[in-house]
Amino acid sequence: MKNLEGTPLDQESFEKVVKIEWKPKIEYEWDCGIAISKFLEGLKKGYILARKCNVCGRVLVPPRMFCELCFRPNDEWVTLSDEGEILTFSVCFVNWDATRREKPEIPAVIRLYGASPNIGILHKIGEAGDTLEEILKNIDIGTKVKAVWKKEEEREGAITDILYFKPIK
Amino acid sequence: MNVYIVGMGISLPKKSSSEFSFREMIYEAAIKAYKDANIEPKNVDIFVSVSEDFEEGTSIFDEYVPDQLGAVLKPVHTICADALTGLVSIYSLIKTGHFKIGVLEAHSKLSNVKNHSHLFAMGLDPVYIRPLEVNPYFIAGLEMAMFLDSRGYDELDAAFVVSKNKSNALTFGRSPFGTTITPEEVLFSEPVSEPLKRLDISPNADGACVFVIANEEVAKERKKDLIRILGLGFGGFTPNIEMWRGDAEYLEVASKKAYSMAGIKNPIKEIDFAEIDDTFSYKELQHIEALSLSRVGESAELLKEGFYDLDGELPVNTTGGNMGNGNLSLMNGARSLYDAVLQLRGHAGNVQLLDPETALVASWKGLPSASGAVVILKREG
Amino acid sequence: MPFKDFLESFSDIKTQKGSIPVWWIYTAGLAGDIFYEGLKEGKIKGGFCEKCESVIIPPRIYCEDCFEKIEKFIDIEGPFVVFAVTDIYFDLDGNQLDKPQRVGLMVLPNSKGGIIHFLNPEEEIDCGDNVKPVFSEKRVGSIKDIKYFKKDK
Amino acid sequence: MARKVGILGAGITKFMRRAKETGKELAFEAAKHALEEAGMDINEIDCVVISTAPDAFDGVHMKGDWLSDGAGAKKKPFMRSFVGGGSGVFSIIHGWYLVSSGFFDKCLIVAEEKMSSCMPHPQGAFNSIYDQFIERPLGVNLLWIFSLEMMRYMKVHKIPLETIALVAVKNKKNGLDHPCTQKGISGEYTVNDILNSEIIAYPVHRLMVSPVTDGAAAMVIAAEHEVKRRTDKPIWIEGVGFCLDTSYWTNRDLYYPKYVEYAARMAYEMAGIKDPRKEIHVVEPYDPFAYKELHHLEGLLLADKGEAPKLLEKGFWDRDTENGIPSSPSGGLLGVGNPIAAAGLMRVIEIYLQLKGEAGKRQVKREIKRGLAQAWGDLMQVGTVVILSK
Repeated sequence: MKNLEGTPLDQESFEKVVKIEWKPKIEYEWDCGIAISKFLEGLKKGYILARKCNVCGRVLVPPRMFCELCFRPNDEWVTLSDEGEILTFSVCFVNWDATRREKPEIPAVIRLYGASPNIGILHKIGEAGDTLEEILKNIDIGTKVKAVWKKEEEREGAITDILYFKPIK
Repeated sequence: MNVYIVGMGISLPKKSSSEFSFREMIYEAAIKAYKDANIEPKNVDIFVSVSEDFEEGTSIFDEYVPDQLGAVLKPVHTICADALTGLVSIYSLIKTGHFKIGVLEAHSKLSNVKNHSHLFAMGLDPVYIRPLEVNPYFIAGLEMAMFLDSRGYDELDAAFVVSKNKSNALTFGRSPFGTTITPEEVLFSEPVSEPLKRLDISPNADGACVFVIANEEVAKERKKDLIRILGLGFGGFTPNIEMWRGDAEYLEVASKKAYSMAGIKNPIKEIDFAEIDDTFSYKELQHIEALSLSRVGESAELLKEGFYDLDGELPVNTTGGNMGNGNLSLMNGARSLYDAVLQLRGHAGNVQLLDPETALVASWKGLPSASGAVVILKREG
Repeated sequence: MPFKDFLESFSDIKTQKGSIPVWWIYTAGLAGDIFYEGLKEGKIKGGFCEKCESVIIPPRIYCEDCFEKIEKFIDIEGPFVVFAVTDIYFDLDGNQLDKPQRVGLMVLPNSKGGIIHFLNPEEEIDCGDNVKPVFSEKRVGSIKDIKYFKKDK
Repeated sequence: MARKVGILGAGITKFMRRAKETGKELAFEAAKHALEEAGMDINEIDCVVISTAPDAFDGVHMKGDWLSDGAGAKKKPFMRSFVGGGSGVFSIIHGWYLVSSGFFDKCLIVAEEKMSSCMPHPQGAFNSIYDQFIERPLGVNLLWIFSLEMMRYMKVHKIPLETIALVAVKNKKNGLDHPCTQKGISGEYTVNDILNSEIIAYPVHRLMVSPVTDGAAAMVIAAEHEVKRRTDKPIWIEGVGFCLDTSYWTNRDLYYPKYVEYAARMAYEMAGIKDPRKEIHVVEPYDPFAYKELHHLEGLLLADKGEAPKLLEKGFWDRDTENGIPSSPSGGLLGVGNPIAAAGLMRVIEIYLQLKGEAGKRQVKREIKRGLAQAWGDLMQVGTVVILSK
């Protein structure tokens, strides 16, 4: 192959070239639809809703009004426990903009009791320690956790109405 | 091996679809399409969806495609173009001989975007155009001025498009934006980017549309409603607005291919009716000329003579086009295709033409693009 | 309505608000850098394609017709001619402007492309008029280093 | 019916942390390079396929349209396909079906990414890949999904971190020989170097992650009659596969990429491959994160579940292996850089060059007749696979 094209810029040369900055102002208001509206309404009231498909028998959360595998409208609302087990987790030391966090954050996929095997939701784990060592000592795949809710009057019908899940015995 | 449209479903266009999430809306269109085609999604070999990230407000919208189509763990991909361009993908995939049945999905949740000007602005070249910080509708105004000027048309000529299409929509009944409106009323509506007025712009709408496409072997099991894809083409001009001179060259590129595939030499004679993008009023005239459905500079006169009316020689936008059905963004081509198939099947109700056989559908990707696609359909059986 | 249980689903929570929370710093690029450095000096730069022997405005590092690399950049001497004009009545946020902005496409005879910019609001300028750029006093390497185009008599 | 499709030429730019060029300019450089390698003029091209990952990187809505003039698509049919990170490898599948179907004879494929435009950090663009209703409000970031998947994969198979670090060691070393490698990312590292780099999202360490990159790649493909007319050393596209899993990623067991397996099976079937471990001789699996290469090798059925790490320890995937399958001889995304779509196409180009015997210092030792490139994308969801042969 011939000599490859490309003009890499280091920080210094980047300062010197002409640049254009653009801050976008596109705002969205996404329609939640039937399933998610009801789910968020449930969170506001302090319970976690799933949908059940009576053909394959799966209890699905996040809820949807159809079973994507049987491809039919699914059948009923089911209230799940706010306790469950960790399917997988991580200990994250950076923020979304790649800046470093002082205290790590613990995202996890959690299967709530009442949902089908491997049917988890994304949330965070709290009260599990401040350092990697402590956290790895306190939680693992399979660890039992329980939702810690916002105070009822502060809930707004959002996934953040659950503050985090904490490990329990 | 010919390729056919064997099923279709729609979540009807409307100003807002707030009762449904995008998933639920698409699901509605999907089950209708599968029922119409009498298949189950597990029999489908390939799926194509059309979307653009900034319009959805989601990066990599491809992620959210499979579930509501019954396409989990199936070959699925997204095309970032108008639905008709997506149809080319399905058609080609089937033509390779490796796949029998394909599904095309398109939808619009434009009502969820709160400031469309900023959305379109993101589509402008960030080096030379966007930093002017002008409302992006100026591009339609500028292009309209170029087009009218180059043809010797005036604003009233374009306004006739609005009048015709909104009237067709009213006759059809299903289209949400049908009304009676005179060309003069369009002219006296609020100026947006002179010569473009408020009523020269089709109103934004939501909806979803799903098609089932199949090869001959599968299609021949259907006794009736066989709609064959006779030809397709897609094309682009250049995204650099400085290069534009008022012609829709993207549809010249696209239609050249489609006509040659379909063996069409004289489109005005051989096409029975056409569904053509009219996102802005002047676009219909510009597109008619690019598609050789009139000579350059003659479309406005033909329009006023009634040539493109429901009872004219070559009806255009029989169900009201985007003016009557709303601007559904990347779904525009799908909605047009849906209505063209209705006509060919004889299911177009009040606007049903007399025994049409060959239809042309042409789409434009929308502001600020210069790309589009053409499909030619033929009724068989 | 394709779903079960629609009637019992009442909720006040209808929508979720959001945005794509990033912004961008674009480099003007190899050709854009030449163009904007030119503006700083009060000049308009174009590219020259050796293959089709055309001037290309604004400059790019390729000729989009010939798809050949452009390595020659030249100063454009006017006058520009107004090819098309529009009056836009709304700002970028969609608010009605007190007075419409006049935007035009300015082209150079026998060249490809052109410049899209504002026209002098104080003059009656129309298609076919000769125009020339009026530069800002303080120029920083931005499209707004040109204030607008005015009539070139 | 299916026509045979072959490759006529390929081009690529340098991979850079930050390029002065705009996205259009990068696309032009790669496209022009590919046309030169193919000995073709733009007028001979019938259609253009454009591939590029989220619009939020370059910061342009309808990015495919915006890139089109730089990709040589003026007054031509062009189309952009999009399957997230899988787009680069998908682009050749896209070109394949447009040519194989008889729709066009000659197709130019252009893949571009300019991630550096995105502020405050390109990673931010990934926030909006999550579900807007119940995931984004949690304050998500890109690393979450990878670290969650890696944790599940490691725990299920009891894979030591040291072994995963070995992927980075191998690929960063291989990358030293790649002409477009991004400055400062390839090199001779030890397992300790990798494990001593800071933990960004346990178990992911900084040196297990591919970098932010600007760059472009391109390829010219054509139908059989055109290929035979133009080259005596044809390389053919023998099989393609792609598959998308559910978007409810938290409803799946992340330890195994079923979507890659399904995509691979589709490609193997098309290519008539019965025993991929014998019939695939070189492989470029997608490695944006170190564990991903192993994860994907298993999904490609080139190793049993949980066995790819053990084979790695034995040198089975090394470039100079004599009885193994060399994996990522290019250096992969960890060793060359990761301009998403362009990186995917770079992997296809590597297989093309390896089969032609033109990979220079990177040429694998063992004899090869057939190679595979794979990419992955979306929310742990997409597999795209292409098989090339002499």
